[in-house]
Amino acid sequence: MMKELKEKIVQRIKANFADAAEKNDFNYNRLDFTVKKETIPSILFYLKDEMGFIHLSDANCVDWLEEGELELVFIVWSPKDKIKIFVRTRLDRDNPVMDNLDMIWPQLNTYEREFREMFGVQVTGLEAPDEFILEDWQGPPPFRRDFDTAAYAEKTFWERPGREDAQDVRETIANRDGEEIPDFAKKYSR
Amino acid sequence: MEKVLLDILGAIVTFLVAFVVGMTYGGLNRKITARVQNRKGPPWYQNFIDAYKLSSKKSAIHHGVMHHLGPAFLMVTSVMTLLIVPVLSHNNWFPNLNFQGDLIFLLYIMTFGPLGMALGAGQTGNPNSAIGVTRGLSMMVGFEIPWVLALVALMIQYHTTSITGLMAVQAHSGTWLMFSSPFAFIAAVMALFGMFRYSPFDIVGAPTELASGPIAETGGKYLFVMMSSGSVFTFAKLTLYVDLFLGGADNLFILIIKTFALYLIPLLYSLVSPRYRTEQAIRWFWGWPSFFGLLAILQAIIF
Amino acid sequence: MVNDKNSQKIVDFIQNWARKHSIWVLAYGTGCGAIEIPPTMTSRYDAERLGVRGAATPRQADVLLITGYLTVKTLKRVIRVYEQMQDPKYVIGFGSCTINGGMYYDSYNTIKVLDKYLPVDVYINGCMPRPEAVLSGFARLQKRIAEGRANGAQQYKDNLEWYRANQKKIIPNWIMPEYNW
Amino acid sequence: MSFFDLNGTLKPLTALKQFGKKPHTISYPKESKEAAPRYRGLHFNDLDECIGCGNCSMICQNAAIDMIHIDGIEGKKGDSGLRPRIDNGRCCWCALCVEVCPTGSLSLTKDYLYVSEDPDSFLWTPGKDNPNGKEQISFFSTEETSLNVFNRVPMPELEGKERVKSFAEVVLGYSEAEARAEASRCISCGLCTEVCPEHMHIPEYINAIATGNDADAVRIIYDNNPLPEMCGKVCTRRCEDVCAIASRGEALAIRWLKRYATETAATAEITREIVNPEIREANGKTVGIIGAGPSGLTAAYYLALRGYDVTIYEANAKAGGATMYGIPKYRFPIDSLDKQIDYIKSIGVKILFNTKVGKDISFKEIYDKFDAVFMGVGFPDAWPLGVDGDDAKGSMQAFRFLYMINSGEKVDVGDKVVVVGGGNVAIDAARVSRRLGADVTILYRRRVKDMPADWEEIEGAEDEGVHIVPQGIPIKIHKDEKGHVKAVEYLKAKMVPDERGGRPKPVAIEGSNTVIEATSVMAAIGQMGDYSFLPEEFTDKIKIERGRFVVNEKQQTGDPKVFAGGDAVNRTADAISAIADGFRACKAIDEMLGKK
Amino acid sequence: MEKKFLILQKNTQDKMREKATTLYIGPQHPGITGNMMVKVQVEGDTIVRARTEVGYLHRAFEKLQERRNWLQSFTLLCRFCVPEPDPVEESYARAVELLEGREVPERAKYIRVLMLELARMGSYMLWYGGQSGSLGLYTIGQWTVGDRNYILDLFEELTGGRVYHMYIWPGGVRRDLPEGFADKVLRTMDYFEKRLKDYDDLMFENTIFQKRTQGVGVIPKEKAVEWGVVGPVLRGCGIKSDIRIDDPYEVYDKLDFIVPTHEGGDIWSRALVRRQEIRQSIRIIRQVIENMPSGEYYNRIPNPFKWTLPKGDAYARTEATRGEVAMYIVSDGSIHPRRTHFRGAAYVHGITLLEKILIGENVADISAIMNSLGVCPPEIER
Repeated sequence: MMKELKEKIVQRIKANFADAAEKNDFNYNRLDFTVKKETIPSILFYLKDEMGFIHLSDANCVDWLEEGELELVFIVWSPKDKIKIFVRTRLDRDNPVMDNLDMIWPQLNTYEREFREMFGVQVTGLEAPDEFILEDWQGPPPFRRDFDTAAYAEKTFWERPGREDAQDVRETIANRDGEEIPDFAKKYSR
Repeated sequence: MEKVLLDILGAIVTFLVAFVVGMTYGGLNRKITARVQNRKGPPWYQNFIDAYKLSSKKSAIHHGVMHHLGPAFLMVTSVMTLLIVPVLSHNNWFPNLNFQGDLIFLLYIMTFGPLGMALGAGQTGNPNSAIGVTRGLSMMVGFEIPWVLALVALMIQYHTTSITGLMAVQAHSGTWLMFSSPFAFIAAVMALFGMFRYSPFDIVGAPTELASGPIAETGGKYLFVMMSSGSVFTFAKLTLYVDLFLGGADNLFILIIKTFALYLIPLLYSLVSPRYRTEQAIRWFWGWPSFFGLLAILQAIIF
Repeated sequence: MVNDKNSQKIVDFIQNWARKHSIWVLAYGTGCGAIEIPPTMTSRYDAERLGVRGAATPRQADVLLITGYLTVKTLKRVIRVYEQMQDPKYVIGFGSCTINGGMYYDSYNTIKVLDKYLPVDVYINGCMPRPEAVLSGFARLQKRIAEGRANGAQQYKDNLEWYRANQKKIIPNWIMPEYNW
Repeated sequence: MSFFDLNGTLKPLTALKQFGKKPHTISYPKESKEAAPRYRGLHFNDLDECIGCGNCSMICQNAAIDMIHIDGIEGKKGDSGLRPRIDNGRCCWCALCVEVCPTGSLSLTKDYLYVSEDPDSFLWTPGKDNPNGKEQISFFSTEETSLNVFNRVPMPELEGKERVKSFAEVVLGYSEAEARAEASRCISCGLCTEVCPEHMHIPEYINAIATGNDADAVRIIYDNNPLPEMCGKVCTRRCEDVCAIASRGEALAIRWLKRYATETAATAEITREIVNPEIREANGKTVGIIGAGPSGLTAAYYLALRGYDVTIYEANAKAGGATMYGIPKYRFPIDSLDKQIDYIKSIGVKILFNTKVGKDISFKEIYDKFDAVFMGVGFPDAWPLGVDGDDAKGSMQAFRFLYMINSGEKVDVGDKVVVVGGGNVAIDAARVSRRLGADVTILYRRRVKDMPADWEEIEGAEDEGVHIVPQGIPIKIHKDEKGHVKAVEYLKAKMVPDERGGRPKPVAIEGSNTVIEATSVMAAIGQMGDYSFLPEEFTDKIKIERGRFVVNEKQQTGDPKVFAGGDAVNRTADAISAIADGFRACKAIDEMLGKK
Repeated sequence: MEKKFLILQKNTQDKMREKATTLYIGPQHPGITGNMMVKVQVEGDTIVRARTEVGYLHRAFEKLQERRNWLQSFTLLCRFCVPEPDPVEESYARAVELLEGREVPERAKYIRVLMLELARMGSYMLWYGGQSGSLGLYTIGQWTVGDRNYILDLFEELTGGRVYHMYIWPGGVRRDLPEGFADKVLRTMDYFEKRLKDYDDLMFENTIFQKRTQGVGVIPKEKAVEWGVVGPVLRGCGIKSDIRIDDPYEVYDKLDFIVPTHEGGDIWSRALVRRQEIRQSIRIIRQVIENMPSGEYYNRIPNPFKWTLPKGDAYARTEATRGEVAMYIVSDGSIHPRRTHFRGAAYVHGITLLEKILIGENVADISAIMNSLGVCPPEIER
């Protein structure tokens, strides 16, 4: 039942959007489509207006630092079919630009503000105040993988002194018995 | 000369009694509220501690002369009201400055305080205060109507404009006005809700809406003055009602019983009521209370 | 009345006693700790027994409860609020994160050490501190007030420059009125 | 909304009836409700039970736990001597530290009040700051709830009946999935490295296995052990005794994991490829090594890596020493040893076989030829039983027996074998005899639990049908008319507690004489050295005491040029200690010669 | 920076209408439902423009989780939304289980439902306080928030914490039910059934309460889903939507309960829906206690230090009192999450929806509307 429904959805999407690559091997009510960035508005419009996926459950961004890409994931839900569809696309990490989509779902406005602030995604046509969550933030977009929050926190804020006498267990033992841990092994130390 | 001195001394005593009783009522209010809310609540003297603490705040900033004077206005109003209202009948210790027509004067003086307060609050620049003041004035427009109607009814019915006159009527006839002019009493009690600004008519200082409204920028000594003037005013108002409708009181004990009984009405109702919006409140006052006020006038004219 | 030392002592004693039994807490839930404030204030634990009650605005409040972590954005408001409060004023650090960052020790957006920015009177440990802990925090503050040691406002005034430097270090856009009372 | 809603005005007034009810307020601090039996309050740590593994500080996602030194707590084997200290300004009382504590010493208490004016006072050393916390413990972890995985992945083995049929390797080794699962039990505390004589980098290589980097694991293992496959099969693994997990569960199978890692490198060439050791340029210095046992091979391998020209003189036809000749092949197959010897040879170590020093070449010659000499001569001889009738035919030393079997000689043991002793050699001899088809009885002076042999070995022996007679002291070997062993007579013993606190002593019970029939008797009560190769001119410098060379901490004998290691030096007399000796000697030699 | 700020200020000033007064509700304001701000422009008492400002509680959980391993990040979860942390834990646990394919024992599922429904009740008790407090009826708040302690006591008994339970974790639940716990739950339910009558008399029967809530903060039914309205708020618009039914998890499909809806879309209907849901929760809890199977309560995870999840992503949704909350996790096969994302109902309700429906309302109702939407700022900013 569910399987047929999913198959039908896949076919319909494939017929309308040639570049949609599906992933349909979930054993629960989920479908994935990966599309080009340009297709995002039209596929979301289509899903919402034509196929009954009227509820935008979530939208978020994943930083794939190693691959130089940002992935946008939109999760839509159809109250009728009881299926959630993940629509994914990838943006160039160095120049992430996406179109404003808040005419599809007004709440996307908020998500886009967060993308802009936290991931540095530029949203063309977004009308919203510049700042969303952060205030007077001067660093890089903080949710990007290359932003090291611990280092930033250490640099910016004080830490209460008094804990300097902490010792590392492994080191203590190694010092006591004269073990020399080679450098290449150290990455496996805890 | 001695009489004047005695009067001044008596006035001070009156003030002190009013302060203590008003504060205690506040404390009892908190205690009763607590019990209805299933909790133990603060001790009955908690309000005194609060007041003393406020008065001993080391700093109290103000936003200008009017803001500085606002509490003083209130205090003056309270004291004046108190002095006009006869506290006990036939007692030298509690003199009153009543005169023919004091009832009408009272109507004016009672609005004087809030106006001064309004000027002060306006100077703070806090929009919450400004809105609170607007609301307070609007609501005054609301509850003044039944209140005035009730008083006018009494004046028409008993052909006197002085409080002592009305007290004399009661003493003479032996019935309290609340029985002889019930509609006026009902209208006046309903107006009392508005005067006390307890829920559902706490729209002026509504914390969840206006962050305590006009007094938002007031702290320390200013708040102390306002708090004590409020207590004094409470006492004065209640005594006025007792004088007008409950036949006055011969001694303090009876006065306290009567005033407290009266005080319980808005207090208990406040515990079970959410707050009205401003326009709803005004509509409420212009509804049933004014209707009863009109009835009272009708009664006064017919009888 | 002669304003000698002894009478001053008595006055202080009475004033401190009053201050101790009338603690108005500013209703500002700066962090997740705000969730244990309602139970503390309501019928089951009823902090009003001890004279602790809420105050709607900083002008009327005696105690600023820092209920947990402070983000930089909130810190700015908290400083403003603190400065609006009237002397004597007290600060209670509520929860672990006010002491040394708590579980947000590596977050880029929360401060770790509260007493660098505001003078703190009492710390309550816990995450969350239970209402009992909150009440004993108030009890400790009362003790401190009674002993006349709760003079954070004076401390703040005396070391204003130091506090300001710390505050300005993490708040880049500093637009605040001068603190002069 | 009606014109006047009477119900809506009056109904709420019923709330006023609450006025008469008793408030449910808890008048804290006058009265207080006790925290729940599971409340997560302040920490408590049983300082005696804690082994300072630091697992709590690792799981703490708030970085709230420091491991610190506390006065009065000294580190010892299996205990780092550090104890956790909680920064209560960080803690969020999630109690994950409790869930991962392997000993269960850390727990949370019902006590939660901690109010202070001093922000610096929130460092909390559980156990020290609340010595009475034990009574208040509320949130603790049991074996059931703990997040440590206490159950070892079982090692696949041959069936007991199957085993006795041949000398095939009993232990089959972990599959990849099993190894990953077993390795991922490790909490990486490193307590084990201290008791390992060689201080292998155990947490590191286990972690490498757990994360799927077998090659890295092999490289880490070869960092200080050139015979890891041997260790992976027959090591006495003292590391597993102190394993933190073992305090409440089964110790990590460190030995098996090492075995797994080294077996991923199937041949010497692949090993060479994976380890890819850095071999320094030849420095022209030479080192001579006597004995190709574990210590000698270790010294040779690491010296060769450091650019020395190393030659080993081995009396036997094969390298490996006691591991070759003393350990039965069902435990340590010969291929496996050959692979490692090949690898060591591939580094450039020269081994001269069948060259017995003192016979084929004199010690003096070696001494003069090389810049330094290392002696890893081991204990080639065994102690005889030393009871009446010891000279009977069929009475032999277990060690000799194993030597003969391992050299491929046929030994006739008859059908009833009695092995005297409780060490690994005794068990080995017993199990080998089983494979030769004999009924085997092990006679041991103390109780089974006192046996120095590995419990796995004892269990394996029992599985194979070896009969163990504990608390039996042999007093006589009966001979038949041909002078062959007929029976063994022994006395039963009772255990008498030692007054000085040592382990209980067996004391023979007079008149409890028992006789068991036997066709062979094997004594496995210890080995001894043979130092006849040393000419007299050296013996005054190279001192021998109690049958062992006297060396300093650098394995150096009285003669600065001569180093020694292995069974002939250390008392533990196991392979890993020998390897450790060899490694230490290598470093000392390098240091000595490098200076010149 | 200074300049930037001035320009910003000027721009906003330009946009302001001349007659309008700007009111800042929050962040320090007794009427706000947490640490956030609503900037409203009012003409008289009517709101003409509303802007929310959030970020006062941003702790960057999602960033912090990337630095913690899969188990460690679990402890952060309950701080996402403090009044009702369990649905967040549930979402995370289920997302991890979905990604890993880990089975959960039946008993654990029942215990989870028990937990979630208790949490729902606790959260509604707090909501009672907030909703009535925002309208000036403090007595209800004192009752319900005080009574909520009885639920918190149950939590304390079961999990060891009053507010932060950290109880539902991947693989099941952390501890089994303590002895006699079921009886205690049932007794508490009896107590609440009795008390609900009191609450009704004081709150729902109250004319003034009805006057204050009916027709206020209306969400148009036809727009509701599109605007991202979820949970009781959506049901208050007359649309039957509940993840417990639509996308059932744990054992909700085996339980008998009703999803109450109410036409109207105003504060009143939302309040009624919530009120009815408390009854349903009590019903569910009774069923759960009755049907709870015995057996395992936890499918043990491997050593947390070396616990990796397969590559991929998972998304698990849970019905909380505020509506749909969900956790999206991405794994790159390491011991740390690649990214986690928490979807809170307030993220939509508290920003776009609030800004929309506040327009045309009275300033006096801001607090009541926010409470009725279940705006929970920590959930927005995370």
